[in-house]
Amino acid sequence: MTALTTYFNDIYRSVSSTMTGMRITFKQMISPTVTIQYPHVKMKMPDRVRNRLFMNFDDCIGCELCAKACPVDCIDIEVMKAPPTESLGETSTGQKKRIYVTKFDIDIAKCCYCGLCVYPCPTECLKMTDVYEFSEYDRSNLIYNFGTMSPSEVETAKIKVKQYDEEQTAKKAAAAAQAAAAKAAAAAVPPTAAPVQNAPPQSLDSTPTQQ
Amino acid sequence: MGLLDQKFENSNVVVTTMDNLLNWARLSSLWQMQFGLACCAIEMMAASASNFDMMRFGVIPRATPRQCDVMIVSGTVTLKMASRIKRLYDQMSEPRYVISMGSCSNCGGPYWEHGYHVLKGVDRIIPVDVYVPGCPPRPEALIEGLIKLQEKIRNESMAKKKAV
Amino acid sequence: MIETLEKPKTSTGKTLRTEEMIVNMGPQHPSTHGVLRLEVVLDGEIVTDVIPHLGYLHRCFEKHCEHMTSYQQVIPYVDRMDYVASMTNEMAYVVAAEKLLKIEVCDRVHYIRIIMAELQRIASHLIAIGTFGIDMGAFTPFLYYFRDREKILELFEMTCGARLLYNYMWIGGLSHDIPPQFVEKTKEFIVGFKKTLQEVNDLLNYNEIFIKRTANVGILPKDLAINYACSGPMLRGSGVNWDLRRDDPYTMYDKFEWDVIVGKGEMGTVGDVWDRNMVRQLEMWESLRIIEQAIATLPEGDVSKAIPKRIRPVPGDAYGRVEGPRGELGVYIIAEDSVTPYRIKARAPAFVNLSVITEISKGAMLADLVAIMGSIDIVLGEVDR
Amino acid sequence: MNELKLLLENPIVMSVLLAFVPIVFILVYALVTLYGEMKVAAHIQNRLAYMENGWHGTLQPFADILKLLQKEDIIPTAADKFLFSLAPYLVFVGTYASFAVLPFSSGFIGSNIDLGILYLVAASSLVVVGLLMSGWASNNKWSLFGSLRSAAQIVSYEIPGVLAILGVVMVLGTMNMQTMTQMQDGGIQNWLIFGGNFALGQKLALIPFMFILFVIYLLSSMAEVNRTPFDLPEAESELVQGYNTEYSGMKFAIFYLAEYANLFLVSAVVVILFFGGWTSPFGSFMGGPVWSAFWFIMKGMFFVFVNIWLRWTLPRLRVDQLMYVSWKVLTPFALFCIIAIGFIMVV
Repeated sequence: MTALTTYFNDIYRSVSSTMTGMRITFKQMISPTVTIQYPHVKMKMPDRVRNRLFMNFDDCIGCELCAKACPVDCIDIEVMKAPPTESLGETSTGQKKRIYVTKFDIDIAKCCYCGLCVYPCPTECLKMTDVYEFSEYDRSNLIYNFGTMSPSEVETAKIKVKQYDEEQTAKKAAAAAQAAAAKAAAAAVPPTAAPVQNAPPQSLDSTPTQQ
Repeated sequence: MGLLDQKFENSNVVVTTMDNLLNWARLSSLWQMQFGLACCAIEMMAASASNFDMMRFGVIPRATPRQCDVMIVSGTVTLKMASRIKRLYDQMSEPRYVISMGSCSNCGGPYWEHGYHVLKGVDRIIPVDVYVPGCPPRPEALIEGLIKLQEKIRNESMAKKKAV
Repeated sequence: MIETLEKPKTSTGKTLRTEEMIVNMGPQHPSTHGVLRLEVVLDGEIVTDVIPHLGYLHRCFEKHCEHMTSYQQVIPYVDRMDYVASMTNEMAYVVAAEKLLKIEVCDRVHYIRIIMAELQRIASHLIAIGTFGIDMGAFTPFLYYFRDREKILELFEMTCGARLLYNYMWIGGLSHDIPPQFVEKTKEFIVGFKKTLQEVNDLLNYNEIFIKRTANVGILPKDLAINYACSGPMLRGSGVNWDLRRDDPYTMYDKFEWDVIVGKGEMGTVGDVWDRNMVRQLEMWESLRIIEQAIATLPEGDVSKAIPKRIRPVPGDAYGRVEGPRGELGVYIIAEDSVTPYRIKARAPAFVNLSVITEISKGAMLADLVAIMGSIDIVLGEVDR
Repeated sequence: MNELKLLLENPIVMSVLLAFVPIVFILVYALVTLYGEMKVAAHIQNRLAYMENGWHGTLQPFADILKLLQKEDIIPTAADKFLFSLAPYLVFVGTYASFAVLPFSSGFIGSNIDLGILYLVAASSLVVVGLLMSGWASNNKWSLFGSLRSAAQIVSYEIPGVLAILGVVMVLGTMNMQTMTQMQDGGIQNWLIFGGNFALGQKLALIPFMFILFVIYLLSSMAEVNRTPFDLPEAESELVQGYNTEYSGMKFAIFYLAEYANLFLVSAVVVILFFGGWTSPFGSFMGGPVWSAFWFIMKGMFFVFVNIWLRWTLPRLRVDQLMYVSWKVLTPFALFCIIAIGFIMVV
């Protein structure tokens, strides 16, 4: 191609491609828009959507599996073993609660919404909801306290646990003394073992369940 | 804050009416700084794109900090970037607002524990008006944060705050 | 490319003394695609040197992996590495981990993974071409592409609940099976998307101004691309026929029929900016072909059957690599006798591809530098990790 | 009452009053265009833009202006304060001064001087000085780049633009803009783009050249107002915001206003040169001073719309390509047209 034909060819192609472009944009201009006008119209969320964490505290048995599964450690749980004499009620799935959960905080500001905490929960009390509108003026409002125990309740629980522990140690001591005494007396009477707590599974792996 | 904020001793009818008008202008035309950091920036782009279209609220992305009203910190702020963000904030003209978008800029997010090079929350260097949680927040969540910011601006006044 | 002009002369025949100007592009600059900083030495409009400065988004990915208490927990962090293409990141990690643990997954898992990875490739290329268009001054194609990308995100959200960072592929399977409407909706998307692809092709890629801006600019010759270990569209744009999906078929890519797109230098020289952009554009058509085949022959199976209850590999190491939208994404895992990985290293294609920028942008103009940056398609999350 | 009449008859008072008419027009027009551009752009891009403030966001331009008024006015410490403050006004003055010779209707023209179009070209060149000043005074490298680019661009594109105007002046034989318009009166067939008010043979011969001149002037006018595909001075992806990077608040608003005013100005020139100015397309039907103002503004707005449409369709040119288009494409074509027109007018 000579320089002159290239020159005119370029001009022709510029004009024609501009015309094509203008045709396309004009076609789009008169076609309907796709905008969803958010505060007035809201998109329907699919079932599996993962947004704000919700925790049903009534169902929590204090196993701490969620806190262990969380990659960012945003779940802060404090637990205390309750004395077996104490009745803490049952979860909705019928599991007996045996642990005081004195604190159950989720720092939603740290959460990475991966959903890993949801799968290991044995009572399915953790759930990712479809709520996404929860921005705040103050960051401390983003730490959600799901625990329902009031400070006074925590205090009483602490006292109860302490009492029970003291009783246990006293019993143990008594048993030990008894055992020692028995040993000394060479009359073998086996001491009664302290009641064993039915500990929840403490393994680290996550057991994914199909939803 | 701005040129007129807290310059008047007493609040009267004129000041309140002017307040309403000027605040309305401010909140209706929040020009956003075109500035993305990480994952959230993609969702910020999605929020300005056709499907969500933040421009409905008068948000126009501007490339230079001088002409912006709101800075959306969208993503992980590293220590190396922190000084730059501070500088950009200083270059913005008053009145200026900051939206912290996503877990990372709220408090370090997934990187809060072992991220040796991550600033644990952009509020350590610049004042933040609204925190939008999410990792990343949906575009709607960002728009909701924007509406929250508008509510905040609506209650600003030119009158000086009285000591209580 | 423009040859450096001769220095202007005064009437006495002496060359005028001119100075080079050093400008900082970034970290906040509309066209650096994030927080890259380029130190650009300019002689007028001509770029004489470019020095990229990294580390503005170093999020300590590898450090975090060493601190996780299980292999499963690494996946959210892998997602955040290349946030534009999370699915392929997960795929790389999962392929490596399954190699390490010697887990075999069923065909359905492979098929769904391939569908997801290809959808993700399309979504990622849409951003790449869209932002490239913005760099060139054309804003409209970007929004057309984002409009259609939103439909892909809808599919993802329907499947795993998240829009951008999915945590979907797990070691040994998937977090969820695909929902019942998925196949139908994907078919619907493909029909609509083909129209947009054609439209933007006419509007942007074959626009004469766009061609003039991109053809013969930022030429990356074949040998240079290989020497710098470029991969992905960067490498294929330079005419090297190399695609891991075909040459080292992981999962089940060998079951499908598709072509590797190679830059031909249609508008200028092989390996110029236009070629790289066109490789991406055409790759989307190929991805659509793969998806169409995969959803037509989707086998039955249980997607969570092979997920181990407890991951504790025997000490050893494994390297898994996949062809991400940006190139070869490799994950290297070293395991000790523990539930925590000893070390995880990622080979980020964007980082490697970026290193070539100094070489190919010397002598270009400032506007070309922007074009070159756009054509490399960096994601800073992956460059800095 | 009598005193008021006397006052109105005073030429100085009258000219001051007349001078205010365009500024009112510019302000109203800028508000409409600010809104219109965003809406047109949005619909091209399949979205809505401006919906929340007022009915379909119609109050948005007011909010923008009120907000810009409130913004802090930053002058960088290292900037040349005097020039930095002067530049936006100079840009605006350059544009505004050109409005003086625009015949808005058959009954209204600011100043009906005989060298109207020449004056317009000269006055609008003042914009370059303002842009250069702003870029240099900002003490910002991106601004400097932007202003240098814009100076080169505007000066280069002035040449094909003026050559295109010259072609029209040769045909009409006058530089008075009111006379130019009047010569195209009498209906759509008398507009210059359709050959003007001449004998049939001459008319047919003129049409292709007039069309080429029209395209040349349209392109060079787009370059003069710095709009895509020629928006290099403020190329967002390259130079951040170009020459107005450092401007905030009201100074930036004035740049903005000047840009939009300039956009109307060049569109109006296109209308006057090729599309019959304020003349009605139906001859004397819908004529008269008021209708003619309507036609003028409508035609002007149509070309503003074409500008917007092109802006959101095309990518941006590169600097050397910009110069190529000006010097190697538009200028030779314009020269060729002028020679051809010369032959046609003589024969």
